[in-house]
Amino acid sequence: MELFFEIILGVVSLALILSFIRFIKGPTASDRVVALDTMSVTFISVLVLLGHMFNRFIYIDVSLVYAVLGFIGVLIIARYLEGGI
Amino acid sequence: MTEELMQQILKISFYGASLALILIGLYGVLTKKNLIKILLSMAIAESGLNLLFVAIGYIMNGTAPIFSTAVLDENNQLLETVTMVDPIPQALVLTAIVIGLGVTAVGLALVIRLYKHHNTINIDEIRNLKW
Amino acid sequence: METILEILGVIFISIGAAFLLLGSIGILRMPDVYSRLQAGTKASTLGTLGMLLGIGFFEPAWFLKIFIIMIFVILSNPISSHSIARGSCRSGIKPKLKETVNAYRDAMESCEESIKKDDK
Amino acid sequence: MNIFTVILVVIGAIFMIVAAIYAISRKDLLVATIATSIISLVLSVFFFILQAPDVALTEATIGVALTTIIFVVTIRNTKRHEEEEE
Repeated sequence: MELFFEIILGVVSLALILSFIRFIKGPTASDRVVALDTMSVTFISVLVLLGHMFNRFIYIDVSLVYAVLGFIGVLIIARYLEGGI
Repeated sequence: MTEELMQQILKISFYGASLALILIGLYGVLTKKNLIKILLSMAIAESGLNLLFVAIGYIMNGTAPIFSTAVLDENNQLLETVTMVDPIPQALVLTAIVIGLGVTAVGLALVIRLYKHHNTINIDEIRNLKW
Repeated sequence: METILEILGVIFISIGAAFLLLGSIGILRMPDVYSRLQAGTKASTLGTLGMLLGIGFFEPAWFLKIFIIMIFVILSNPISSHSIARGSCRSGIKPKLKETVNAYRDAMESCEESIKKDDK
Repeated sequence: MNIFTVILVVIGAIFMIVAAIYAISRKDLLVATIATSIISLVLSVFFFILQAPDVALTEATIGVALTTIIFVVTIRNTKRHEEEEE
């Protein structure tokens, strides 16, 4: 069962690499914001997975804070692109 | 791959990343002309410094401090000891992150005032001390 | 009972990881911003939900907190995707493929017409 | 510590260095702000792996949300693009 979680961590790391390549390549700023959003959603599942592998209940608070606050940065950049704030 | 090799790779990654961040931030502070870029480089260098402090206090296969519970048998004898990482760098870094946010916020407020007065944020063109 | 929960957890975690990987492949391969947004936010939302549900099956004591995280992901991810799409539409990025319907522009035009009528 | 955690750490270190170089070298300040946000994102996971969840919590709140907000507000009030140097 340990091996299963390690392989899942490898697959998720591959997903992170692909999103980061889009962040480097992306022609406009919107593409980069989309890549940032995908990476921050992927990191939520990485944090919960690592919390299960370290076997500590208190560690998933970090991922809770990510889920609550992580999208505010994306939201504010999108409002800037729109011309608002 | 053995345990020792993995530990070596981990140490090289943490220390290498933190040193690279500090050096890149220092380069940006020294060579860039734009004030916002200078503050951004300061934020990057500060992130590297925080990572260096926490990585120094890390002990291999330790667990987080304060939360740990001791493992006792029925006669209240200690069965096994729990390795903890060093809590002092974590407390220092916790303060340093918040202070860093304050420094960045005050610097950016000054940048906005400078822009409204001089109509530029290039440090070569802002020469006089008069506001 | 435990084996059933573990099998369910393995199935859900595998689905979640597969959707995360497919979403990232889509974000790399799609031609323009709007289709990248489809791949990047919808697939990764489903992937994260599946993964969280699988971990919740593995550790039943954590299920309440994981459920709260799932609710926040469901609430916050479509908001950010909608606002990115609106921002890139208003900053003047055209879709690469030929567009057949643009409901946002039609709504804006009808809104402006109604404002003009009110002014008259 | 297992092999895939080591791979995640190595990938994260490469992400941080590349994003830092990218943030320094771009002329568009909004892109530089997004790159700084990615640096804090990876840094938070590093603090998590280094067994410091409280520091990771603070870094997630401050680095991802607040720093981005104050930089974007400043860019909004000044100029978005850095001038070319003669």
